[in-house]
Amino acid sequence: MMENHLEIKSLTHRFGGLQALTDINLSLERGQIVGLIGPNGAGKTTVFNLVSGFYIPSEGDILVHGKRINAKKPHEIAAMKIGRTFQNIRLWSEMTVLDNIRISQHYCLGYGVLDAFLHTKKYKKREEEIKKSSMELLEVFKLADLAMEYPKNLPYGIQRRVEIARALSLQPDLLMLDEPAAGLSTADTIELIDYIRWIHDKFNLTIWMIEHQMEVIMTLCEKITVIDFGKEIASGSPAEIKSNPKVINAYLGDGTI
Amino acid sequence: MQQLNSNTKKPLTIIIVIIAAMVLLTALASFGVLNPYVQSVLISVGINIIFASSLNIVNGYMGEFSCGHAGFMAVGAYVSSVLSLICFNENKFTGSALFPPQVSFIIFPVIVLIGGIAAAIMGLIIAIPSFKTRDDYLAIITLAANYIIVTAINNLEPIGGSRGLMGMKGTIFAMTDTIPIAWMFLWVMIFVLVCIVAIRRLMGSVLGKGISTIRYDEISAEIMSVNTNKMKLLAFMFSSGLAGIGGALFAHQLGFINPASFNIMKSTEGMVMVYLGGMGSLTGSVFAAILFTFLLEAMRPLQIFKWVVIPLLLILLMQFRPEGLMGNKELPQLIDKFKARKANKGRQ
Amino acid sequence: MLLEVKDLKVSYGNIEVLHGISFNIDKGEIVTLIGANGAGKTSTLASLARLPRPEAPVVTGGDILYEGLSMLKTEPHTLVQRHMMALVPEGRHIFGNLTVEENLKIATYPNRKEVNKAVINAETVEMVYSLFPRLEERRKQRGELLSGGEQQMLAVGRALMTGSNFIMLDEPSMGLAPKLMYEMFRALRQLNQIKHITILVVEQNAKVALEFASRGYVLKTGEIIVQGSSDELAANPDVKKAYLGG
Amino acid sequence: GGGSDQTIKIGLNIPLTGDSPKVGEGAKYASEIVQKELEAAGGLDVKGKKYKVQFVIVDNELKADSAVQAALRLVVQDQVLAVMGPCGSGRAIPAGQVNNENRTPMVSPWATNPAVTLNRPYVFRACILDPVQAPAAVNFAGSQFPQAKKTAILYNLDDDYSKTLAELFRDSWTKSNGSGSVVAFESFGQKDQDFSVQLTRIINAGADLLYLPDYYNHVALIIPQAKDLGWGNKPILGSDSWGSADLVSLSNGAVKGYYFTTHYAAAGAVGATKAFIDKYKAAYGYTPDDVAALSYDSIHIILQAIQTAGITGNLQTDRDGIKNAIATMKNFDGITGKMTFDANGDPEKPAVVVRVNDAGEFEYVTSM
Amino acid sequence: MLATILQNIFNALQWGSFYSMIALGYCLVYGVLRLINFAHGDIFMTACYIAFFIASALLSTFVSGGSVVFVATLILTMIATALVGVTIERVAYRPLRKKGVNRLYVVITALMVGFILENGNLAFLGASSRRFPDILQKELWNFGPVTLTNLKVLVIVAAFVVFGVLQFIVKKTVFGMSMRAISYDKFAIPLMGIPVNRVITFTFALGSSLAAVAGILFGMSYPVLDPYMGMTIGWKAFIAAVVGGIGEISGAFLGGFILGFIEIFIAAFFPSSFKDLVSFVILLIILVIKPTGFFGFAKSTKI
Ligand SMILES: Nc1ncnc2c1ncn2[C@@H]1O[C@H](COP(=O)(O)OP(=O)(O)OP(=O)(O)O)[C@@H](O)[C@H]1O
Ligand SMILES: Nc1ncnc2c1ncn2[C@@H]1O[C@H](COP(=O)(O)OP(=O)(O)OP(=O)(O)O)[C@@H](O)[C@H]1O
Ligand SMILES: [Mg+2]
Ligand SMILES: [Mg+2]
Repeated sequence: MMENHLEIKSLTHRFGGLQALTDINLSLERGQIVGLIGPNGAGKTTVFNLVSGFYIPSEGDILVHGKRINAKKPHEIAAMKIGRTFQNIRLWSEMTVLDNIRISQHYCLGYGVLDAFLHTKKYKKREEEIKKSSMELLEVFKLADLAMEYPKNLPYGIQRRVEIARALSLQPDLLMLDEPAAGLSTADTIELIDYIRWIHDKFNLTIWMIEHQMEVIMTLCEKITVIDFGKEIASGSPAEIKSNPKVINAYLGDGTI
Repeated sequence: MQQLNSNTKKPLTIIIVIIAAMVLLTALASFGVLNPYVQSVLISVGINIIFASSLNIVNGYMGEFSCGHAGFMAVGAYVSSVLSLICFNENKFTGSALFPPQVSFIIFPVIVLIGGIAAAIMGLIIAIPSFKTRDDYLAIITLAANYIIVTAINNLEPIGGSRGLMGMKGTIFAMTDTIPIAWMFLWVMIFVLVCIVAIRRLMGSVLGKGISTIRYDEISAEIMSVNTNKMKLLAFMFSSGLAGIGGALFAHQLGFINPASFNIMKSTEGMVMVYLGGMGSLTGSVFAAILFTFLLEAMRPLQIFKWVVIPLLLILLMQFRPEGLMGNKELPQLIDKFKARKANKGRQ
Repeated sequence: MLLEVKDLKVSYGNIEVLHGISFNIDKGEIVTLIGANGAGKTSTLASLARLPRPEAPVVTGGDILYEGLSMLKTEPHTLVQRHMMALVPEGRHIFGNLTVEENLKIATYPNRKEVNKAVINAETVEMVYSLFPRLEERRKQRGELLSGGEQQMLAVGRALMTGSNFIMLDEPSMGLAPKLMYEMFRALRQLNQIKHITILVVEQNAKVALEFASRGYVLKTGEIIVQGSSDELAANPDVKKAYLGG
Repeated sequence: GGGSDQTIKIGLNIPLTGDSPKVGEGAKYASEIVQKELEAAGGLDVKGKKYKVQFVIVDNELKADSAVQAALRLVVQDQVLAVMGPCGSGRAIPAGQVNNENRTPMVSPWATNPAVTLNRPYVFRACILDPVQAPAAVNFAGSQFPQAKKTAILYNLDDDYSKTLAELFRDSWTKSNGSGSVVAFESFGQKDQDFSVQLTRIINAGADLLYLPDYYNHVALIIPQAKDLGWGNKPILGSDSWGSADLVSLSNGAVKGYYFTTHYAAAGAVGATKAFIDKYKAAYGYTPDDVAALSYDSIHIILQAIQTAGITGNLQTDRDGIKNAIATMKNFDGITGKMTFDANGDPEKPAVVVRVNDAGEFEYVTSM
Repeated sequence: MLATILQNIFNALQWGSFYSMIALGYCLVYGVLRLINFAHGDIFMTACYIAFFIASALLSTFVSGGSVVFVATLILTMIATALVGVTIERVAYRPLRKKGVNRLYVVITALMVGFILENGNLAFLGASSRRFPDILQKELWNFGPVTLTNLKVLVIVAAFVVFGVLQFIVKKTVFGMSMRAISYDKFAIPLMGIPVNRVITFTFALGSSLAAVAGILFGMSYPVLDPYMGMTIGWKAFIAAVVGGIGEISGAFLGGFILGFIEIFIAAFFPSSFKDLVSFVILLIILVIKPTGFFGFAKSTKI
């Protein structure tokens, strides 16, 4: 059996009095594309936030490559090559696209404040490398000629793409996407599907995504977990999930207006 | 794309030009072509440049709202003053001077730097609350810090309390007695240059850009592996450190300091300069500092009305350039933009 | 004819984003506006709602007639106060520092002059809560702590509270779970049938939109390229290809 | 030749904005009175030659750094012969440094801190020093209120002048009444308006006398509050900073009957003093306070020095001349008393004690 | 000892009342625009002067003082000051808001407005401080060792009344809700049928008339007026507002009293020269322990 890239053991979380998550267990194998779905307010984003270190779990463990990361800070977890995007776009809207990409190199800068002041060899070398790799990434994402644009002036669809690119510039091996297709037109959504599969292969990533657009989830994911009211109600292959009555009545609905 | 290769090596000529200019100015000052009054105006321009551009690190680049910058200036001023009294003057701490006047122009910059370091340490004390606190709560912490520093000095008899501390000029005299040139003028120019280059380089680096991410979105900063706490420490210490250097120079320029010189009013002057110049624009702060200082000096004849007219002018200016003189752009960027627009015009 | 848009031109600064679009909506109709990202859907709604700058674009040409009268001069809040329209804006824009309850209450401002406002408000709140039970559970929670979808529900609920008889929704299904999305559209249709509320909905999810609406317009880079009944549009090959994915 | 050397420039380095603009105003008005006198006399007569006198006024905003700029501006830019001001020590100390470095005589009207003139041959002052005033106050209290053995002091922490006086008073009171006789030594901040705590303490400490070396605007608040909190009619003693026309009106008469040490007494003044007061009253509608009087004297000291030294036309020579003239001046007959300057450039003159009489005037009691 | 403590509790209540009333003014405007209206301290000062002139005029017509004159002065001053506040907003702040600039630029403009009010006053009304006329007959009440005056009691009562009124407006009325809502999302306000500018104008009117209430009572309690009197008390009141939890009415109210008590009791039990030092240290510690003040909550953005 393959090693577990990410493992969540009996995870429980409370916000003050509010029980947001109860006893969640799941695991991602290296290289999988896994889906996390559930009704609104079920606790999906909360799971992501716990994994990326914004909240400290009330109970339970989160293991990355078997290492416990509960108490770690977000930036430390990011440095463990875990990238993510947000439900609503959070780019640095007034810094250039290039900067947005570059800054994610912080965890492996390899030079200090003094180097920056004195423009030492080390500094120059690293800055060059960082810029080069960032530009390459932008090329790959067909964003190169927007490198000097400010995200706030870009159309929504492009902003989404920039955000994914930024997440990838961490050179992560686990990528968490929170509703990447939200607000994309059907055409763009279809494009996005191929796109996600493509990056998955190119950067051989483990991908974990939250999405309400079923065509995205069902076509991409090999495994899907469904939670409702903070509890897991089902998990399995798309086919199983589609036909699972629990899921249908809690989440999918009958598909008619 | 033009800015893409902005931080490639800047031609040697610029450096040479700058050095030449400094030498020339010093010469002019030393041989009395620039009279003491002009000199001292220029010196306070320099000190204000340091003051404003250092505040700009926290209030501009990092987007926090520090209202207590003068406090750090005070720390730098007092620490360096006490040192320079001990080193080169008859004083009540060690009695006679520690060093012979001949070494003064080697020790003096060290003294100034130590003043900066002391201020930086004070900045660290403010930075720690900033991990948890933000926005106006942080503003208040800095404000309170300013009050605390000033009132603390007020209560410190050994360094003069509200009566103030004097005699630092002795160090400057020690320098001029050894080599008769306008040392104060020269040192201010040097430190201004150092300060500007330091800020420019830090903020140009990926490391420094981490500071700006806090301004736009702290959460995604963390997600992109930026250690925001470290960035805050860096920003606050760097900023207050430079302010401390400014304070040290201020003290030696006046030859007398008292707590009242570093009260909230001083801090607000700093803020005015930063926002006048534009948040997060170094060149902006520099221009603003120059403009503001000259304005203050030029308006003296208005006597009482000075402080009615100046705010009015600034308010009007805000109406026309609501993002400050430079917005968050630097001069080169604006020039590029301008050229671009011209080009477009040409095409049409 | 409730609303008539004539050759509407709209721009941000000097970028024109709507190059003279015309369409109309009858009383009690459900109409949809579909189009790719950046087509100008939000801009259209924003200019219909007369939102002030800098948020919204400037109308540079054409006219918008509401029941035959131009409303280009009217201020947004007047429109809402007269129950002429309500908008569920893109990106929700709920009041994060107010509780769910307060968010709903604040939207009753237009009814403040009604004689039996207490009753009306009570009823509408009931309706909203029955529509989105989740909101009732979170009554006392601050808006900013709601989940994405909950916020979306709140935004819709708020628009209903204003008691307008013309509601515009900008991508209401965004971030909603499928089931909830269907329920919401069903509820909206009920409103439309019972209270004869006219609805203009902007949707990315063209499939659902066309299922929901009776007529539709297709917007492409600031121009209306196709229009017709939902079935016609659904049948139209270009639309199929571009917006229904196959 | 020509008009330029016909006019003499004298600089005024005074606070027109900032916390105590009244001080600057007094000084400014004094200079205007002198100006009028000179115009009446057709100019200043120096060795038989008439000169026009021009007062160059710069505002130092009550800030140390601004005072330095102002001093430089006057000395270097405006090329004045001599400078009057700054008033308070906080400004006079650094400005004095500048004037001394640039070898330009400066006379401060009422900077009372010794450091102002110390080792600065070019810097003089027209007022008595704190070390003179405080003991004077103590001695007076001893003679006037023999029953008062325990005193309380309430001073302004942010103000070097007030603080210095308070400490000197404390020391010399302890000297004459034994240790522990200062039962309360309280302070407040420049901007404070509520003194209830300090006063509550003072009253509970059972002091017989309250010493207030504070500015009149504080005094006007402190005394009524003290009465509200039950100070009763025990004596209160003040310092020269009380000496403002506004004191009585601001305190709504609450200060009547109290004594303070100062430089001159307006009420019942005679001769030149009276003449000045009348002119001032006529022009500005209120009795000049001691800053005005001292500024008037300071300017006249400079003018007289110019007359003695004469004008060569060479700026530095003239400045040196003025400095020497002031240093060697014997019994300058000022409206605030006769002055002769000691080695430091401080006048040897007595402190005057005045009483705020029921008419609200400051009437002469004695001089120590 | 007990006597001292009682007396000081009373002193603190009265002194705190002023901080509270001014802090509430800051809080209102802040709660709506997230604008630190640094001019507020000076609006307070202006109010004092307006009250001074009105009261003097009234007293010169109606011979003696008394509650009639007091009430008249109060109302007139509130109106006049409200006008001042609204004008400032119209002329200085609104244009910037329209351009949608970073709020800090507006804050700086507020600072500038403050300077203008202070020094304009100095320039046009002259350097002499003014004596505020005695409107009400002062009465001394002695409860054993503790002495109160009718004025001090009035001040304390006023503070509580003002608080009550504001609390109701902001928490219970729809208009009050919209005041809070604007600070979070100005964009959506018109969509609720609420005219943004009217709400803002109303807020400034309300805040300024608060300053007026504080101003009159202050003038009566500390009857020496000078152009800079509003500056420091303004800064301190702002600090108080933040310590309470800025934007929260109850926070500002409490904060004012906290500051009042800290200052008075520090001065009562430490050497009074440490008053500011120690009280600011305490405030700082409070903020470090409770980073969002007593009533405020962090704007915890849902991720
Ligand atoms: N910081 C918080 N404080 C209090 N409650 C919170 C907080 N964050 C989330 N919640 C609550 O926890 C529940 C789960 O929120 P979460 O954002 O995880 O839902 P979700 O599954 O992402 O829903 P959606 O699909 O709509 O985004 C919601 O009911 C929300 O109200
Ligand atoms: N504030 C703005 N300033 C300048 N241009 C803008 C602004 N907002 C939108 N635009 C541009 O106007 C065009 C239409 O934008 P709009 O938001 O109306 O499209 P949309 O159909 O709503 O797209 P989406 O489906 O992504 O919401 C786009 O090209 C966009 O880049
Ligand atoms: Mg979510
Ligand atoms: Mg849109």
